[in-house]
Amino acid sequence: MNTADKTRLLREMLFARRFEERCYEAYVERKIGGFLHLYPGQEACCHGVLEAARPGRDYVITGYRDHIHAIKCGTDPRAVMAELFGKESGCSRGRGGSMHIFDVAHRFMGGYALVGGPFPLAAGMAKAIKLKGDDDIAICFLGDAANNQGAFHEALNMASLWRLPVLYVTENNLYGIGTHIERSSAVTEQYRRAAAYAIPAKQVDGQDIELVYAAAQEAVGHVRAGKGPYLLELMTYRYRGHSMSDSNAYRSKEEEQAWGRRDPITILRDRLIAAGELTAEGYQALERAIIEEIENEIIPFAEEAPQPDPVELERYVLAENDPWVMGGAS
Amino acid sequence: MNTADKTRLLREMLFARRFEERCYEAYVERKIGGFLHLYPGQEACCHGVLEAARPGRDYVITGYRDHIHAIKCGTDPRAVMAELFGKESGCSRGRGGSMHIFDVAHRFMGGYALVGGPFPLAAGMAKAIKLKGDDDIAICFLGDAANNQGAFHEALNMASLWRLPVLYVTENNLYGIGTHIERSSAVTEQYRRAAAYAIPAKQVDGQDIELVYAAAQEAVGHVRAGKGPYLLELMTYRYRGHSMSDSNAYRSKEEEQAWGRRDPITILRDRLIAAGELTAEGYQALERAIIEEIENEIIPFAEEAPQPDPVELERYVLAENDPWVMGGAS
Amino acid sequence: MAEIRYWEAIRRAHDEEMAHDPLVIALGEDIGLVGGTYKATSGLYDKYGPERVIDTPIVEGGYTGLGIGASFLGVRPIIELMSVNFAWLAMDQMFNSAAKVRYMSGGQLSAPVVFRSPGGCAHQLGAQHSARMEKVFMGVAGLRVVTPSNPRQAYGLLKSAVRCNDPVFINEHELMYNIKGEVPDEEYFHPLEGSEVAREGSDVTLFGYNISVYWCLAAAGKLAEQGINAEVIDLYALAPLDRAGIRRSVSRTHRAVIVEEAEPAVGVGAEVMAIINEECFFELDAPPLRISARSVPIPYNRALEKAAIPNAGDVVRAVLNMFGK
Amino acid sequence: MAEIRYWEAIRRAHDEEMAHDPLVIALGEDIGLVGGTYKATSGLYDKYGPERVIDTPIVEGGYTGLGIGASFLGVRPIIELMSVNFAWLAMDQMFNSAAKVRYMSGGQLSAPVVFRSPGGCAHQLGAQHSARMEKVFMGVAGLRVVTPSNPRQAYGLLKSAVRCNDPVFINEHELMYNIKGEVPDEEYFHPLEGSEVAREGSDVTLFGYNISVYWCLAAAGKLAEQGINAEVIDLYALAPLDRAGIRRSVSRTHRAVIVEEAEPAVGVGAEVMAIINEECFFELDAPPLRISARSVPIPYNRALEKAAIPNAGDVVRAVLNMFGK
Ligand SMILES: Cc1ncc(C[n+]2csc(CCOP(=O)(O)OP(=O)(O)O)c2C)c(N)n1
Ligand SMILES: Cc1ncc(C[n+]2csc(CCOP(=O)(O)OP(=O)(O)O)c2C)c(N)n1
Ligand SMILES: [Mg+2]
Ligand SMILES: [Mg+2]
Repeated sequence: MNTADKTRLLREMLFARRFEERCYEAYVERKIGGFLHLYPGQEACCHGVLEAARPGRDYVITGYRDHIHAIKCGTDPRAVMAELFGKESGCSRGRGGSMHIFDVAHRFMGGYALVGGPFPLAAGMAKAIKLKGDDDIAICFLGDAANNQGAFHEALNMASLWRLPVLYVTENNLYGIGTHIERSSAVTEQYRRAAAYAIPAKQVDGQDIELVYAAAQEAVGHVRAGKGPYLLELMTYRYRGHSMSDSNAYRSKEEEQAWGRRDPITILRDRLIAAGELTAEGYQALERAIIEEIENEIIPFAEEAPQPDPVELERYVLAENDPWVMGGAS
Repeated sequence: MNTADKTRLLREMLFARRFEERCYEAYVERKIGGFLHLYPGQEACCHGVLEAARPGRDYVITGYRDHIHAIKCGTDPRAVMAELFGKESGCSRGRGGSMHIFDVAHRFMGGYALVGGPFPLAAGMAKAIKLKGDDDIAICFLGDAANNQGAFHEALNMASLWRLPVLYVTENNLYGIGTHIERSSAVTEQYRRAAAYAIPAKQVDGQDIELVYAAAQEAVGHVRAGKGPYLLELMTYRYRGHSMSDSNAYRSKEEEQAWGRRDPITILRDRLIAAGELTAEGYQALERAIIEEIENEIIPFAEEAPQPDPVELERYVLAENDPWVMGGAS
Repeated sequence: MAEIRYWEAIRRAHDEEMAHDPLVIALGEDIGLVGGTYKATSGLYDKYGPERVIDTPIVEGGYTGLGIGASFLGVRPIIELMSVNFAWLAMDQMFNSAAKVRYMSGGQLSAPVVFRSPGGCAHQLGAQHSARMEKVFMGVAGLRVVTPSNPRQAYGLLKSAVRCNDPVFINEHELMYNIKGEVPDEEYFHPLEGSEVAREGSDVTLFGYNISVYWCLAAAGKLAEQGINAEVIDLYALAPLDRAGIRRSVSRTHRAVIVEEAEPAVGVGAEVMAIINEECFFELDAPPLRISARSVPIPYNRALEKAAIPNAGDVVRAVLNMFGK
Repeated sequence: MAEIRYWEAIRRAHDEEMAHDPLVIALGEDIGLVGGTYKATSGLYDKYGPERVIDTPIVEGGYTGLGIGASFLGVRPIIELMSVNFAWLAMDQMFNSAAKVRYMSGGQLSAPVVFRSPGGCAHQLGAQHSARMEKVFMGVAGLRVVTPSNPRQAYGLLKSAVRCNDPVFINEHELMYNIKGEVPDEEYFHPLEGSEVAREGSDVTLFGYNISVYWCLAAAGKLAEQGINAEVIDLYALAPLDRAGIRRSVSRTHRAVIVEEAEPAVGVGAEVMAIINEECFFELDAPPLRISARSVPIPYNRALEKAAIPNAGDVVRAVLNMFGK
């Protein structure tokens, strides 16, 4: 990774942070409804992994904490915000909401709300890639607690058995809502579970994007080379509650502070400053530019975007004008 | 295990073999209907494990291949045969059939037809034992292919997390119907999967009842001592098809013959004869007595037992005269 | 008689039943240490300890099966599914194990387990968090299904469900946990079968259950202004449905409208219509109607979401139309 | 026009579609090397290889999800669930992923996947292997449900289902794979919507689907002897149901009986009765009836099992009774 890449990644992560914080505000202002799961603290996971892949070309799928993954794949942040505002210009036409960001043009194959659901879907995407003979890969980002679902076991076994080109990334932020991993998983180090499927795996510090990137390069390389799946466990932390209604009462202040000191953005920023590749002023300017973009372009776009037409309530339930419904064109 | 025990176990296994072969005939004669899964070849698994436990007192649960497990727990073989004949005197009153043998008095908690279903049920029975403070254990026998189900993963994780007194026994006969384990499981040695849940595990030759017994003693001891679950993998083979409609076309003659030479009954018999603890004539007499018991007592009992009364078709759907349905006795 | 909230009523029932029988346990995701998403188990972890108030991993099939297995030995688990949408993952165990075990064991074994879970369409939770699944639970023999519309029912139904020897599914609603209502101060067990007359009337029967009872009551108020005296029947028991109660009311009013939050296909509305056809067809002065949701996955957008779900206005319009007004 | 068996018809459809499009694949338990429990995929493993005819581990949730994920990229998987009883384990993926993805992605993504599975009560398979689950699949928006009653439909419906861009559930029957019937020699695509008149008549409409079509036809034969001319409608499309076809027939015959192999609660019978009430209530000369299974888990004992499931005699008796005979 050269300096330009690092600076760009710092900008992307900072953008992600500000974007999510702005979502928080918009939720409080009741511009956003439903469940809202934010990403602050985990930015190095998404950005480090996808930097090592081909965002926009490799297929990415994840859970409900999905805004940033979509944006990193290339989705216009305005379309994400418009989606959160429930607008027709939203990337899922206002039908999906925060938990269901989709952007198939950028091969962001969606956020799914049921914990564990994407495990087999990702294996299936990998199966399709293999059938088509492409050199793309499928990447599935999910949380630590999701790994307890039977779907994990079933999907990883099939992925290994059939050598499917899929990278599973566990963003281990230590909690599933309010339940600490030690209270839900008999083996807390998730990467150890991969041995049950003969899948190579590694645990990495998820707060240091350079470490994430290096590990992801190896993992992506393995998968793209046709050697089958890989499991990457990234140790991370979410700075906010699980979703908007969560007070984090189950976490100690000490724990939060310790992880606060390991902020992925601060780590990269300080490293760049220490290396003389960035100045404090440069960083502030970066932040200002981001805030301006959000306030002047993204929020107004989402605000002004049209509502879906109620007449279209029943559109998209089934295919439109599919000739095979009536037995073919004939 | 002393000589008397070994001789008794030989008798039990031989009884199991003859009982199952007689079921086969009865099925051909159309006395038995539905799906029928037989146990020949695997006798040392059930008998070796339960010999190390307290059959009739420890809780046992299994899949559809369940006749012999029930009998070893103490169920009257006549009641099992009557069940297969669909009779009211059957252990499940003719409602269950081959896949659903139940005998709660002997703590045989049932055969279940959905592959994997008993994994969490067994953990739950263990949870109940723990709550009650008893020193019983729960034992769950299932096949190798069942271990791919998500239920395996979910149940073993909870059992380990909560240190539940449950012994999981994988009867690894290498096949799930016609699919060889190498085509369905990325890691064929099933005991290796237990590490993903920090559960101790061992793989043992399932054709040698003395080895099974020794391993089971250790496993049962571990579980009964309150140290949590254990996974025992027994390498075995079924001599018949998966169920009655199966031609075994997917298995090679060589493979079948090799395993035929490792017949658990022959192994124990020859060992007893070699040690001078049994004669060939003694063995033949044993076999004759068993056949006589089956023909003179078990089959006639099942034949003559009454059919369920059609008037009772809707009995047992819900509890009878449960006062709480109407809000209490009051 | 104190006024308490729906969630408090459920909490009270848990608490009393756990105090009454040491084999009553509660399990589910985040129900212990943090007290449950809707507070229905708050405080119980401290009171009864982690062996009886159990935070489970996120494995709906697994812990449902575990609870059922425990119930085989006489434990009485109250299993919370955080949202009914996740119940698809647990249905194999709910139906194939809990609902069938009594029958297939010839009456030897039973699964006295309670499943409780909020269904319904809340606020913009989207397609995967807005299922209304009562109809799925009603279709399988061996499982009782109830759905409380107020704190008194929520309290009394859970109490009876815990004691009853059958598995019981209690269908709650995400939007109803904060509803207030009177609950008897003394211990109270609500019948698991039957129905309640929520409002007496003579001109038309509005059948509701759970949240739609409120839509029916609101509609009845409006209709009264137009001179139509509607009866509202609260079908708090969905399986078995109260055939006698349905017949009794329709035989008096001669008109029936069933109001359901779910899509129409093979739902409660269809079943009640079928029962009316079977029980009192010749009493009808007009075709029975059902008012249902639109047949769409629930959209996130608030206006679309609202348009997908029926409301009191829809009921009023349908009844006026039925009376040619 | 050759007479072939139901399973052969399904096999032929697989074969033709796999030959036509390299992205059509088949997956399920034991469908490859051993050719499928009911031979519906026999020979295809050798012909198309293990990458396209895939023997899966016994993980219904997993391989269903995998097939759906593959379909997101344009692959067209035909997923066999060995028995519909196992579908409970796959429903989260079938409903939450396949049926909803088009809607919640605002039309961007779809899941052109086919699920096929035998349901029904066969011979003494017991409580956990005798489910009739069509009603469960019919209740969720976004999924099409069809149920072939003969080889022609089995062939043509699978062909259309593979090509259609919606997820389709094909409900087969364990007892019907050996039924013989004519199938066009040339390629044929059966509509996924609509219904068929299996027998014309004027006095009463008998609605059947899948196996119950045969009970209706047998009953119609007996009724003809008694001077009652019954029409039999084959509701091969269960979701969406053919409202127009139902209305058309009942408006001519003025009487309706729905015959279903499943328990009555929230089932096809209820839904068709509701549709009749909605579409042509005033055309009715008698209350519509449903003939359903008894509400029990299916018992193993042969006599009890038979008593639990309706038959042609039940239909005849009900119709005679309807005509006061
Ligand atoms: C099947 C299912 N069960 C439960 C939930 C409720 N739920 C939503 S997120 C969550 C915690 C998931 O934790 P983890 O997988 O670690 O991801 P994180 O939220 O920490 O990113 C739970 C229990 C759900 N959405 N789906
Ligand atoms: C959930 C489920 N899926 C599929 C089946 C069909 N089926 C019955 S037995 C079996 C094979 C199981 O193999 P294994 O677990 O190894 O046990 P074995 O029969 O070898 O004893 C299958 C696929 C089933 N009964 N339940
Ligand atoms: Mg987490
Ligand atoms: Mg096996």
